[in-house]
Amino acid sequence: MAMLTIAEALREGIREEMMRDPRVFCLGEDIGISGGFGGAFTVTLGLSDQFGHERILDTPISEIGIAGVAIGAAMAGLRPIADVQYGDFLFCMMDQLANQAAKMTYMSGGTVAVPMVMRAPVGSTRRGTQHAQSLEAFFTHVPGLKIVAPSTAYDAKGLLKAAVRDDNPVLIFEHKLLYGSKGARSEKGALSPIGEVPDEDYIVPIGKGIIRREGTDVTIVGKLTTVYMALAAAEELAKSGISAEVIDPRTLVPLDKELILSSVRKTGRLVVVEEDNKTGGWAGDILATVAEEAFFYLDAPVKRISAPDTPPPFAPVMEAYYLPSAEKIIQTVKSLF
Amino acid sequence: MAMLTIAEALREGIREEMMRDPRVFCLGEDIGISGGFGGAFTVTLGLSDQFGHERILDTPISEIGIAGVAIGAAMAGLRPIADVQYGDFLFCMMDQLANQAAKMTYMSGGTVAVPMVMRAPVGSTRRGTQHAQSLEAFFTHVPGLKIVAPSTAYDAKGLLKAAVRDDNPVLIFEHKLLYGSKGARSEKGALSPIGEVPDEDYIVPIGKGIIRREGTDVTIVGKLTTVYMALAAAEELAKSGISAEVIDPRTLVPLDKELILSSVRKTGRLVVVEEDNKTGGWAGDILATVAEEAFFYLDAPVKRISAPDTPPPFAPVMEAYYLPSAEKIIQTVKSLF
Amino acid sequence: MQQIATPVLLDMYRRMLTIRRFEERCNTLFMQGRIPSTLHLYIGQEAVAVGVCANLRLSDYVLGTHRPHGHAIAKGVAIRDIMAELMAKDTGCSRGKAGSMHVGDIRVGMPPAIGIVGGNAPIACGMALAQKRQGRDDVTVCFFGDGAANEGAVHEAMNMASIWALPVIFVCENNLYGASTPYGSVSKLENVADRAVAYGMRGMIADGSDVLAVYEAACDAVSFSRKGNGPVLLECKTYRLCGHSRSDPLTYRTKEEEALWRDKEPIKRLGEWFVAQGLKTTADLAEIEREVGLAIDDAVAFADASPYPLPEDALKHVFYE
Amino acid sequence: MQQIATPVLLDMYRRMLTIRRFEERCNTLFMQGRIPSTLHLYIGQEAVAVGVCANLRLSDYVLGTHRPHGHAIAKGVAIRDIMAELMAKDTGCSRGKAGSMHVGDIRVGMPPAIGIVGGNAPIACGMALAQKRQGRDDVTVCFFGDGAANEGAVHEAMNMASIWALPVIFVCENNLYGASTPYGSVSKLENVADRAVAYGMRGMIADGSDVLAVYEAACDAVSFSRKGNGPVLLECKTYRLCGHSRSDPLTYRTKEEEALWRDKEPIKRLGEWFVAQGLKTTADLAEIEREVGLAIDDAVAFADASPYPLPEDALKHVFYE
Ligand SMILES: Cc1ncc(C[n+]2csc(CCOP(=O)(O)OP(=O)(O)O)c2C)c(N)n1
Ligand SMILES: Cc1ncc(C[n+]2csc(CCOP(=O)(O)OP(=O)(O)O)c2C)c(N)n1
Ligand SMILES: [Mg+2]
Ligand SMILES: [Mg+2]
Repeated sequence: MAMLTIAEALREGIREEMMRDPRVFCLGEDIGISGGFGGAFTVTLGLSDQFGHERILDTPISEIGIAGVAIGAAMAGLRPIADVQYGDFLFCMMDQLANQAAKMTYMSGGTVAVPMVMRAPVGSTRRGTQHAQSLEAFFTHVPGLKIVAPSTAYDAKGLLKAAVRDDNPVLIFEHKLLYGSKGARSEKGALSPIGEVPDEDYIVPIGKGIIRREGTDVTIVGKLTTVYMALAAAEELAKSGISAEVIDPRTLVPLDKELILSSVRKTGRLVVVEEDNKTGGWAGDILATVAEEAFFYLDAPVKRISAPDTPPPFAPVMEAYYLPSAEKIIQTVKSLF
Repeated sequence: MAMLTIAEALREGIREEMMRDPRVFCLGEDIGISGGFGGAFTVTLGLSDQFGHERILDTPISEIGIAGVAIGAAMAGLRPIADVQYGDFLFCMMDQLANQAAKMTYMSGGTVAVPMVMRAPVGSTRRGTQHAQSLEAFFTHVPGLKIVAPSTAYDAKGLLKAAVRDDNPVLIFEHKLLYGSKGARSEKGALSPIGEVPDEDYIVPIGKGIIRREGTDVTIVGKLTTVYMALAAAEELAKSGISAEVIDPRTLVPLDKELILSSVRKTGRLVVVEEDNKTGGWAGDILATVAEEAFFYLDAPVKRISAPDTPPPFAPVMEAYYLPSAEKIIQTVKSLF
Repeated sequence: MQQIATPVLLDMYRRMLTIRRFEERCNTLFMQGRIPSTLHLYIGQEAVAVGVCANLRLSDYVLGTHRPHGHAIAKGVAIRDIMAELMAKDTGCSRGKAGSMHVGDIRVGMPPAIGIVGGNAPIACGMALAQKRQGRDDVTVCFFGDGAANEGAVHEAMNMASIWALPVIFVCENNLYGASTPYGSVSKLENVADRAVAYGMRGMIADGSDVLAVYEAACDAVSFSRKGNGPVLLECKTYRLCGHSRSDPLTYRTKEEEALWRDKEPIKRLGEWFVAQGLKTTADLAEIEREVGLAIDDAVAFADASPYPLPEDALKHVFYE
Repeated sequence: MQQIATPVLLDMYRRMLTIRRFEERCNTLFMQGRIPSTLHLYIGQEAVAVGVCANLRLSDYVLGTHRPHGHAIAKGVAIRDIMAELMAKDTGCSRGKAGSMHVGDIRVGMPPAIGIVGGNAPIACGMALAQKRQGRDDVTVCFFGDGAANEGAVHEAMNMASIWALPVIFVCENNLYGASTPYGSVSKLENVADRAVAYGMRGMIADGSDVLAVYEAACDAVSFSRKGNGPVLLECKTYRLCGHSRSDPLTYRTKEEEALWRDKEPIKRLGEWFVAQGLKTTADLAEIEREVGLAIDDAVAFADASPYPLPEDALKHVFYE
């Protein structure tokens, strides 16, 4: 067992998969340059020393190209792990992901596999509108893509390895404040989800959520940073006699729906927390599913805590207003009793 | 009063706005070529004869460029109406729309306006995966964009005119089966929503929905083609003694939430119908809003009728399975009683 | 020209004719409502796909466009499977899931064609990268149109192919129009191939109405790329002797222009050359014509006899299993 | 060189120095935690923005990049407003909504800079189209980097500008790196300007460390475009004498390379030229230095004294009213 940050856990996951399978390679901007950053958040730092610049492939600033090369390489027998410096740039490659990667297997009548991974950092960290968005909802809405969002080092490594071994395109959404990147690349306001990661090979199966804290009175669903906010809120709520169950789906597509539904059937209340904009967000979709499928178990309205419908603001004072928090969760949960 | 198809109503709307305001112009692929198609669905047919090729501007096949030119022209004082041949190609210009157009006013602290219109045909019409998608949900999730989806000729013209006069980026989603395009460009399976359109100037205000049929037992919300399915279902349901209220929001952002909520407060039941994929779709978001804000009025689970989570299939037999229908609405509504 | 072996010449003739007759039949079936949706026919451009693909192996890849029947037939996708797909049958090459714009068969090196103009170019780079990494001396051919040349995706792809010396042959089928839009109105360059210099890439131009010229240029380009010298941009000047899609009235082109190109259309041209060279008689050609007709009858019969997919098959193949 | 009027020369010197000292101060404030987020500094490249913008009018437009402080100051955005924005104040040029990567002020012809690399190029075309349609003889300058040149957006934009003869000057600041990536590893062309031929566009190259050279090239390019001759691609060879962003250790470049460029850095160079030409004494230059320092003190004081936005101001300005 090693204690690793998420950035380190991802790096070890990539390293192990690359050692295990010669078809695996990485591509992206600034990921392997000698003396460079190892990607925007140090995940691939040092890997080009070990694997060389062919397998840690630095690309031009060409997002359409990066996605397309990953797709084509995957179709022809390699297993690419592509990287986009900020999730916001996924919009630049949206056609390749949504129209090509996601539909290739379908268009081929099931004969062509696209075993590629795309890693994308998300989350608001004082960089303003174009470097702060949460992109998950745009992609959970694209059939043919699998989507994971690890919130711990254990899950990050395990999901990454599962993603590399999956025969389908998998997007990994990583949160900038969770990397635990060190030194020059560390982020202000970052959480430090350093955690135990086994030395032996393991995967976290895609499609399996986890109960992070058991409870009986309300189900709180979070992802990435909001899992931690939910846990903090649950701790606080316990003091007021409210027992909150905290669920981290870990995989967004395919969703471990049963885990959420059975929790709500028990607690009768649901709050979903995310830092994305409210309208059309992922949280709303969970609300809808529960209101459709567990309606008669509900004792109170389902609730979402999301960012308001504005671009992510830059000024910290506005950003704090924009983002969810343990405080907001506590208030919302209390309003349900 | 003239009886017009939606394609004609849009064309008249564009014509009138261009006559009224010299800043208005159109751009897109194959929209104005002499002897050409007048856009993929004839909406701009003949307009270049009247306004010339500068104001009906044919572009290269460069979707990023089309969006960017519309944005820049709008910022500098023109009022562009841009056209994308199939909504599916919006993915190619997603960065320009989601990162630039939508955020420009915000990034400028409210000083820069982007009065542009982007028209996009959506809907599954036997063209398979890459020419059949419904893109609404991807854009309702982008703060800073206004989104309209007209289902009648009256609304099409009125919303288009309102969009042109709005100081913000407005996306108009038009359904291929609703255009009523004639001759060579007509669509198999098309509905014919020919309707009365006033000759005098009018607009349909952005943000105002409409009750297409009044009812007391269940609220059915649809958009574009599914409004017609909902009306057909309501007709049928009436025979079984179920009185359905059919709502057509017309504008998706900003949503006329109160219209839906007050209907559900009255009927106690909600069914939302769209032809987009279920997970992360627009329908789910309406369900969530109602389950959050009108929970105590609900007598039954809220329900959505959407396409399953697959790309749009080509074969008509699979496409029919994929799409919603009056039949599916009737079944779902009946299951709520 | 003489250095092209006679069987190769004959095969090219037969394939061009197969594409032509196949598509003529498609058009009829479409008019009869037996092919749903829309069709982008390749009539007039046959020499390009055929002349290029005659230089390819099974393990080479071809990326097609929204107008892919010719690419598919040239690369060896079975016409039965294509016809069944167009007729929305379960035996179609995409099992009825994708239709005309996405025909292909990965078993013969052609993945589903891409309907997003220019969207296939970056994918071609990825496939070529894999070929290179796997130590195969295979190549990937990416077909695209004069219109597609102005897509950002194509720019990014050409640059990547060039800096990494990928074995991609970008074959631009310059048929003078992107839908109704004349090439000259959307580019200031006389030749699309002139863009090659912007990537430090080799550019070539061939007469796309002359299958022998295409064959020779492609032979050169393919062997250049196969040897590890990097990508080539090969522009073929051609013309579509049919509408862009469905019932295009073609009122944006002049009859004179059409007549000009009809005169040099590739199939008749090669047939006449055969006769002139004494390689084949008109009777021989008529026999090929007959055989091709039979093959197409067979494809239609196969498609006709095939079952439709089940409605709920829509749910299958979203993910690879 | 002599034909550039002395006041223009002096103004360029003062502006370059303002950019330099402004950014040095930014760096300090960032280290002190008074500027949140990240910063992309322009140190070393001042001659480019200043030499180009000295040819512009208020009604011309400038589109900046993720590294926009220099573009903004050169185009005339008030340093008070920029500093207030960086310090996340309500008086900032974006009212604290956008930060360093998006500074601008539409009142002086610079909309918010675009943080998406290459994303500003198509927008520049749209602004230039409007200028042309409105019958103004104004131009739009689009700054972009050597790295951005490989974005699809830039390709589409250059082609459109060229076919429509739009008054856009695409100014490529080739500082040899895109973040840590050397230009030579992502392009096979020696010069980005060589891509101009791919669009039938005029291409030019200038020494980006020499503000007089930039000025002259830009003067030519701007008047060419102003006269309705269409776009120009002007590449300026330059170097960033600072990290890419935040605390970049710069371990991907050699000290020798840095020293080489430090030797020819534009501000000292112009200062020395002034003295050599007898236009200014070192005392004169020290006085300018002092004045610039005061202006920056004033900007910081202004920003410091300014209020933060209210938390709920986050909800404002999503739509234009
Ligand atoms: C990204 C994208 N934009 C637009 C279209 C619509 N479209 C289909 S074919 C076509 C014309 C393509 O022209 P060209 O590349 O020259 O190929 P050709 O049709 O002449 O074979 C257009 C605009 C599309 N399919 N994809
Ligand atoms: C579309 C996009 N991709 C990647 C980035 C991340 N990024 C920011 S600056 C930069 C390097 C840009 O290089 P260049 O264009 O040469 O400009 P320079 O930084 O050298 O001024 C990168 C990769 C981005 N902001 N936008
Ligand atoms: Mg063409
Ligand atoms: Mg650079």
